[in-house]
Amino acid sequence: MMTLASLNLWAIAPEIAVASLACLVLLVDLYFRSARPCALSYPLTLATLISGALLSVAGLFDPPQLALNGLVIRDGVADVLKAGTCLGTAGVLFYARDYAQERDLWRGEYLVLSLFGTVGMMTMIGAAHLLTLYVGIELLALCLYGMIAMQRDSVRAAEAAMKYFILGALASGVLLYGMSLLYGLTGSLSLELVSDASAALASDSLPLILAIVMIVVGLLFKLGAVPFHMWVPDVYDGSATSTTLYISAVPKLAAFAILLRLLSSGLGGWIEVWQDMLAIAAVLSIALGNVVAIAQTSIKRMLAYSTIANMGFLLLGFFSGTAAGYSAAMLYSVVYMVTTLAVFGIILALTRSGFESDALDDFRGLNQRNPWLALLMLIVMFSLAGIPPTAGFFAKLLVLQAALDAGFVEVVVAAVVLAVIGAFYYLRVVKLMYFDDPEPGALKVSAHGYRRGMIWALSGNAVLLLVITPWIGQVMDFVSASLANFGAS
Amino acid sequence: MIPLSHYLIVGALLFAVSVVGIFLNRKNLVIILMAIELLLLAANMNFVAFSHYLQDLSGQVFVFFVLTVAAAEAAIGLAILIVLFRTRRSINVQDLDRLRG
Amino acid sequence: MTFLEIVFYVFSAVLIASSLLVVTVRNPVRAALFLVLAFFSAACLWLTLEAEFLAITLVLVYVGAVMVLFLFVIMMLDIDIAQMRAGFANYLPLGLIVALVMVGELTLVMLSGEFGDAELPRPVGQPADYSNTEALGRLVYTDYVFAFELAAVILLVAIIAAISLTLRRRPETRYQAPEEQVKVRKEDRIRIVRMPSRPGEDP
Amino acid sequence: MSRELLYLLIPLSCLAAALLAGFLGSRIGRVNAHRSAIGGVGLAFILSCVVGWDVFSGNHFNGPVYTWAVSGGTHFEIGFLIDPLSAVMMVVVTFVSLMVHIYTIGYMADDPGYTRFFGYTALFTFAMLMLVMSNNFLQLFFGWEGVGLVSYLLIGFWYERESAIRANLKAFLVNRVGDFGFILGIGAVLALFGSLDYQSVFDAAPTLAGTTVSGPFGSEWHWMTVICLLLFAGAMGKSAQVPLHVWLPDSMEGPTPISALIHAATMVTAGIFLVARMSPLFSLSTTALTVVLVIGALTALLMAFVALVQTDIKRVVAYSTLSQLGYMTVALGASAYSVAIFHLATHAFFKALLFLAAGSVIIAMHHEQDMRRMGGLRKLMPVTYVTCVIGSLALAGIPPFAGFFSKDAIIEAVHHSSTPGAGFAYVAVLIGVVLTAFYSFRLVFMAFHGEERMDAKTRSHLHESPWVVTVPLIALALPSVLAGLMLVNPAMDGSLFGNSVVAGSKPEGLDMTAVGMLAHAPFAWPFWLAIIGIVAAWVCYCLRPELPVRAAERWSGLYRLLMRKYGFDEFYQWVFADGARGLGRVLWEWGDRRLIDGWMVNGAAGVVARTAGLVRRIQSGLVYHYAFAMIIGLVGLMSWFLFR
Amino acid sequence: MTLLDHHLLSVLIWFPVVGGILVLAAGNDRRADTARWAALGFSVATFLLSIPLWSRFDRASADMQFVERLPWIERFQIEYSLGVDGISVPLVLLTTLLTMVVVMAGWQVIRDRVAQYFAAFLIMEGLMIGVFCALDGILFYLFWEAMLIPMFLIIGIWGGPNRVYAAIKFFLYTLLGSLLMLVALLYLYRASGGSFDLLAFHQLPLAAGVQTLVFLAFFAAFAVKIPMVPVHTWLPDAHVEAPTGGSVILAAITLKMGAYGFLRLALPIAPDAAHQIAPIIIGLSLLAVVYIALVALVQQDMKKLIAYSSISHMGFVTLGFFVFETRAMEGAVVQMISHGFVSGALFLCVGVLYDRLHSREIATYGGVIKVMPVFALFIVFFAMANAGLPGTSGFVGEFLVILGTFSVNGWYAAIAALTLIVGAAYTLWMVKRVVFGPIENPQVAELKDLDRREFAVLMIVASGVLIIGVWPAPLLEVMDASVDRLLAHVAVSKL
Repeated sequence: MMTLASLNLWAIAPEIAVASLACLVLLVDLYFRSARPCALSYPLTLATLISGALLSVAGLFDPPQLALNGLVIRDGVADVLKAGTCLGTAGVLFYARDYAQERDLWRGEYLVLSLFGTVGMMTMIGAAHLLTLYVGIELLALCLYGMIAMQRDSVRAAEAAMKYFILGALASGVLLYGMSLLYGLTGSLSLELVSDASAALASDSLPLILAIVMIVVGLLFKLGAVPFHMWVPDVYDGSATSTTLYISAVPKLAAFAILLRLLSSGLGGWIEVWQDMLAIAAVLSIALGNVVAIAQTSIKRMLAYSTIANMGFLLLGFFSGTAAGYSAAMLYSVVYMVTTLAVFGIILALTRSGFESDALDDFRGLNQRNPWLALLMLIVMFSLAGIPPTAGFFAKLLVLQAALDAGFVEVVVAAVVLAVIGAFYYLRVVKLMYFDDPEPGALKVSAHGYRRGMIWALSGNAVLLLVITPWIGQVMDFVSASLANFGAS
Repeated sequence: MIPLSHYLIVGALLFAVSVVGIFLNRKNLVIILMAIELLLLAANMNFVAFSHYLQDLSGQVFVFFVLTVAAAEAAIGLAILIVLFRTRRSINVQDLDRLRG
Repeated sequence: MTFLEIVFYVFSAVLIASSLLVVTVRNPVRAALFLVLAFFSAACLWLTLEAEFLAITLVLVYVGAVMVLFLFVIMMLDIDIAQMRAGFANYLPLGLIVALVMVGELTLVMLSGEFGDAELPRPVGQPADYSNTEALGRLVYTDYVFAFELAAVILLVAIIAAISLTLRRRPETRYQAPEEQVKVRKEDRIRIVRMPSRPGEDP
Repeated sequence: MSRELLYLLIPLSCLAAALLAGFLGSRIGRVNAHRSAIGGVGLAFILSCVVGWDVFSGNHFNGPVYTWAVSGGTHFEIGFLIDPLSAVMMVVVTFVSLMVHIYTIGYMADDPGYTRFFGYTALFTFAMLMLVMSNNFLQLFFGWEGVGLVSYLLIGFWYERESAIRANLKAFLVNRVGDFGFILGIGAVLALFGSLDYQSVFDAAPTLAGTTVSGPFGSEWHWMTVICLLLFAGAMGKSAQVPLHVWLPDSMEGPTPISALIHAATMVTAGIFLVARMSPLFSLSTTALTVVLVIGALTALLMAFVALVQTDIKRVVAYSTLSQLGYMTVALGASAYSVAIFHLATHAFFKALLFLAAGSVIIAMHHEQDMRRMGGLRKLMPVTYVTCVIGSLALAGIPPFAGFFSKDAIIEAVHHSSTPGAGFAYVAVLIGVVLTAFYSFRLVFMAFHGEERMDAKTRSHLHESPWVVTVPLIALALPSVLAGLMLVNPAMDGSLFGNSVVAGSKPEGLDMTAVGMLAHAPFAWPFWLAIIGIVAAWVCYCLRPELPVRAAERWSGLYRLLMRKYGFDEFYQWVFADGARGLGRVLWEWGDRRLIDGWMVNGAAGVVARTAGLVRRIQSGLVYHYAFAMIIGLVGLMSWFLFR
Repeated sequence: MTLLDHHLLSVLIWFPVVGGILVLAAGNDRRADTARWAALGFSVATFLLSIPLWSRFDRASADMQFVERLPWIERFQIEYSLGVDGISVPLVLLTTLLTMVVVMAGWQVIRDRVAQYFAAFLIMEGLMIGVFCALDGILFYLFWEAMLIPMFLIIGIWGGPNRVYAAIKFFLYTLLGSLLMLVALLYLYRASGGSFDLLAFHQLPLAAGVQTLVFLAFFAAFAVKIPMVPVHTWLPDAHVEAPTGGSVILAAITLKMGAYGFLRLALPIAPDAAHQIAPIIIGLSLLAVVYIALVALVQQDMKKLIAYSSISHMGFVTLGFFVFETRAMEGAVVQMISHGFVSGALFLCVGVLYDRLHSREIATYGGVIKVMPVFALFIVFFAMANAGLPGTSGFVGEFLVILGTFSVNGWYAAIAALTLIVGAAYTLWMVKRVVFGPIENPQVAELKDLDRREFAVLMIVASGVLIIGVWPAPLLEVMDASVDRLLAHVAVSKL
């Protein structure tokens, strides 16, 4: 008999909080209008996200528990990633405010969609059931489509939204088809049961292999891994920078989570099959991302390709299928999110109203215009390139370590060589900022009146990547601890 | 009697047709949106078939939700289509090429 | 061949054919109508699988709502069909090969022996008092209540997004604002200005 | 005063003088600079005499000063070996150096680099003393390179002259070729003996004499031969033996005192000293001795011929130096080490004398060095003339001048030598005697006799040089006359050098005395050959001045060959200098720039960039392309994993 | 002071880094003088702090000294562990000394973004010291790579016209090599059962094939850094384009990191592979000595010439390592130190000229001695040191390497000794064309001789060159025990 207690609602307290407060934001925004847009709903949104984060970590390191009739699981990794998602979204909105205001994007719907997107991500993170997983994915995707297209007078945004929509729907269709096969083979939608049932299948079960292929394709699309990456550059490029920030930074955590849930919890017994697929995708992603990024002139596009390459590295950690590999990939996704927040935050800070700072050339001579921002960007770029002593290095280190432990020496060597190619375009940004002189007409950036808090936040964000180094061991411990016995109830 | 595999083959054909519709179509975005509906239908077909043969209703529940999602998706897709048409005055797939490289 | 089989094969053929037509016809209105046909056939197929509720839902939701929406948009956008005469992509052969490979592989997998009658025989029908709708309802409101709530959220999101994307206040069009008109007070309309009665005298 | 301190003081006084004059020269002024330099070198000379006297009283010394380094168990030390050989060298070096210092006051009086010059010369004396006083190979090499450095600096003393700085570079590099062998020789010594100390090496040499090493093509080499040949390569460089002689004539670009000091009397004889010092090793290798002998003979003969046609007064002396160095080398090859050192000592005196005399003429002529513009200087510069004749007589080997004894001893030694190749060497040195006499007196006759060929302006200023110039001339003329007489007996009976040189197979018939040699002279070939040479010179340059011109026309091919010095310079320039640069250019252009940078580095970068541009085109912006890519990916994965 | 007693190495690493950050905080060029003095203060203080390292070092012991161990990333047994032996001590001192010199050398020359310039050098100093002290694989790698960042900026910001190409080439070249090293380190971590302790790696038994792969990975990193033929082409570009200070540090210390890596990592970890591959490396070293010397001969740019000369000299270092002979190896280490002084000094000399005429072309000059006699004295002295003249530090290393090599193989020694000729040829030919000869360029006639700052800078370096040349015993004494132990370790097969 189902009771409210047996639903174990506390496990989804963050989702409940964010979703219900999102509705509140919607109402507040509708009925309390003021001179400044979102004067009330913006703080409320931040409060929502922070409360979501706090609720997520409230029961941190409690034993894992299934909730809501097995649709949802609450474990360490879910707590940490949900908190990260909430905080990441909060960071995105914090950085995005001025930019979005100047572009008439700063509307209640935008905030509400980002909040519901967060709910979608949290659902993905906590999914213990194919249905929750699917619904979460779709919730996030629909919010993102809406957010991108919300810049209604932009041709590029509309195009980006349409492309994302078509390809996203295709990918989720493939994923769904794969799920249907999985359901047919195992007779269950619960990941736990799927795991048990699939392990019992013959090792040459063609339908299962087909299901795995389709599921992996769907997941790789969400990650933006080659060859399912085509949406990434166009969507990054076409969206308003604030939306790009949201798309590029936060969903990576959820993407990691669904990888973990589906492949590790659900199909852990079939690692031999998906391991190779992920390895191929990893190498291809690193190669294509790093190579094509070189040819870009827009920093957003360049970062899009950089994302593709970085997701390749994330997969590199993941496909080893070991606890160390998962924690490496998780650390990678967290570090990547923090780094991306910083880099897009800087781009947003540099953007003046009516003027997009998305061409690489806009960074020319930044060191002379604003040395502090240039230094922050420098740290971030070297972190992305994985040069010590930044956090990006340690993330890459663990990932390579995991892949090496899994015996993929050739893959690691290839990744390393390609990383050198990749370093080139990060260096090019540094080169533009430090070695080139600013264009004669370029303003001193400090003249642009962005908020003081923005600079502080950006500084903290970027410098964190550097000063975390002595404590990086504790961060790793924390990540691994959160991953301990994930999925087990 | 009809074996399960026949239903599945129907689903597979539907899947293939819709996929082909997405990538071979270079005319109309609306038709691509329709192809997406067919794609979801293909998956639903599988779910319903499995649900029946396994005598397990959860497959049907899944389809129920997929239908919901598909409806929502269609709504948003068409909204985007309208936005696109307003800015571009065209829903020709080939015109959708400002972002590239 | 039993009645069920006839139904199955006929509607399968209709389904595949109409779906093929959906993606091949030039006129989007016709495509939409073929889509309706496809959904209808699918609903019939689902009836053979004893999924009555879903079959009805499919017809109601898709044929009744989604397709109407599609048609509405197609009509509203007033697309010049003549302009859309360009044919398929010039990599059609390659595309077809890929498609055929895919179809072949999928069929092969489906026939690979795990979904045959021997492995998964067709179950006998449900008793007459069995209500598919009720059974589904029980599940949806109990086991799947969380998903149900999320589906609600998804629909909300769709509403918000669709409205905020398509609803436009054109600055050039003038609207009446009745609520403002009703709320108007004399202070808003009349300003009483004190004027000196004679030049030089303070008001 | 303890002996060690005394020994230490000798080089250090020179070093101190060098630092004082060199670094502080501009502060303390010209006079103080030369005073300090002369004071330092003079002190060194006096102390050297004291040491020499002490040594000949039987007090030898061999001990370290400090440990330079310890590596791999090998102790590298700086130390002194004071024995008759080094004592003789010290006295000769410091004496000639002192004379040159004094002479310089006059010679360089007007030069802006006056103090610098004294710094250099004093530094040179220091380095040369370190070289001769060394008790180990390391310090020997130190001194060896030190004198090379100063030589480099002094040849290029007039740094604005292109020819001077070209010459000094050439000198350094050619010397480096020798050093190449030398340092490998040291390496070989260390490899074989495990020590660089003379004493331990010499002690161990006889027992290790039979050790062999395999060379290329399966040949077997005696270690001793390898070591000796490598060391001799160093000696060839420094002592300008064919084919490494090319730097010495060019080094005449340096100021004349330097030519006297470094390129005649002391530094160039370092090679001779080296071989003599290494006599315990050389005596164990007949092959090495043969090489030494033949090289020496070739040098003596070939360079004497070249001297015949030179018109630059200094170059004549320079080629004569080369020829005489050949003589000394021949003596070494004949195992007559003490004779070689004997000739080294006498040659130091009279060759320094000749150079300084030539320098005196050059000052008087206002830096005109071409003998064809001289003549008749006899009356105008009597002191210079007389000393020059003395020097020439000594050089030609006319009894009883110093050169006679030493050279005759060499000829006798070769005559009696059993070293293979001695026959050839004997003929060579005999021919050399004629040539030596001829060219030395050709110089005398052309410069001092005959008509005055200089222009009127120069003529009007011609006068004898000041005392600071003539005094050293006289001071050097004395030993040029007497040194032979005084030293021949101890040199011949072995008492001079005692056991500091080892004559492995001492030629017979060398038990000569001064009186015996003088008595024997009129009945021997060399004496008459020398007379023939002098007479011929007189005929050609006083009696019938047109004869040489006619001869040159008659044998124009030979004449051109000699004028070109056999083409060594051109050959080296073409093969080594141009060849190395050409090779370098090719390697740089093709190796570094095109192959590595162009193809590999930038090529790889270019490939990446082109790939990027290409792959970028796949991102066509068309959504159905994107979808197609995804489907290709899907079908690809399906096909692979379903059927693998 | 307990901080200095027990954490001397940490102080040496972090003091300049913190100093650099503080200097950076001096901000814009209005406060340039503050930045200059602060930088000088920090660099001198670091140098003074490094002196106890020399004086308190126990020369009899081959063990790591001044050891510090702190847990860092406990999960992976990555430790913050530092220590020095006789090989690293001289290198640390060289670093502190030359950073001081470089700070002085950049005093007036750098007018643009002064604080950033000095900060970069100070930070780099700390990182370089870190490389020489790190005993943990990851820590080593961290310092190794982090050092690239300031160097990249130094070349790129204050460099010559082609600086961007040079900086990026430098960065990518080295990055490629060092990432392969990282893979090797990760492999060793696994092989050692979960530790990054370098000293533990030394004891690790490895199979022959594994050793070869590990060695090659290390080789990729170190050969690029040293650099060895044929991966040397970044160096001439980087040197030519870098500002004087950058060239000095690059030549004097950065290159040594590669050589140091061989001693600390490649040789002891994979001794059998080292022996096996030694002939190839010796071949490359000899190729460097001869080939590069010939290439140097035809350079028209002074800095390029010195850069090539550096490669050639570093060939001696690798030669000395891979003949596995005590004298040769000690000679090679001395050569490292000496080359630090000599090439640094030569770059400083070129910098002196460049500051005046803004040309590095040899053809621009000629007859400099006439107007700059003191400078000429210095440059001739350093040129002689570069040519390996006895009495200068340049001789000691070459001499010991040749001697040591000869006892192993005479032919190797013979080819190596060719440097006596070619090395002298390119160095002196440059001197001839720059320093001597008539003044043909009227601008040269206007040149001013060294000022007191430049004199002091060159004097410090010259003293170093001379002291090591005349009395290298103390230097050799410091490293003797460590080199002996290393060779003994390498001699024992791990198979």
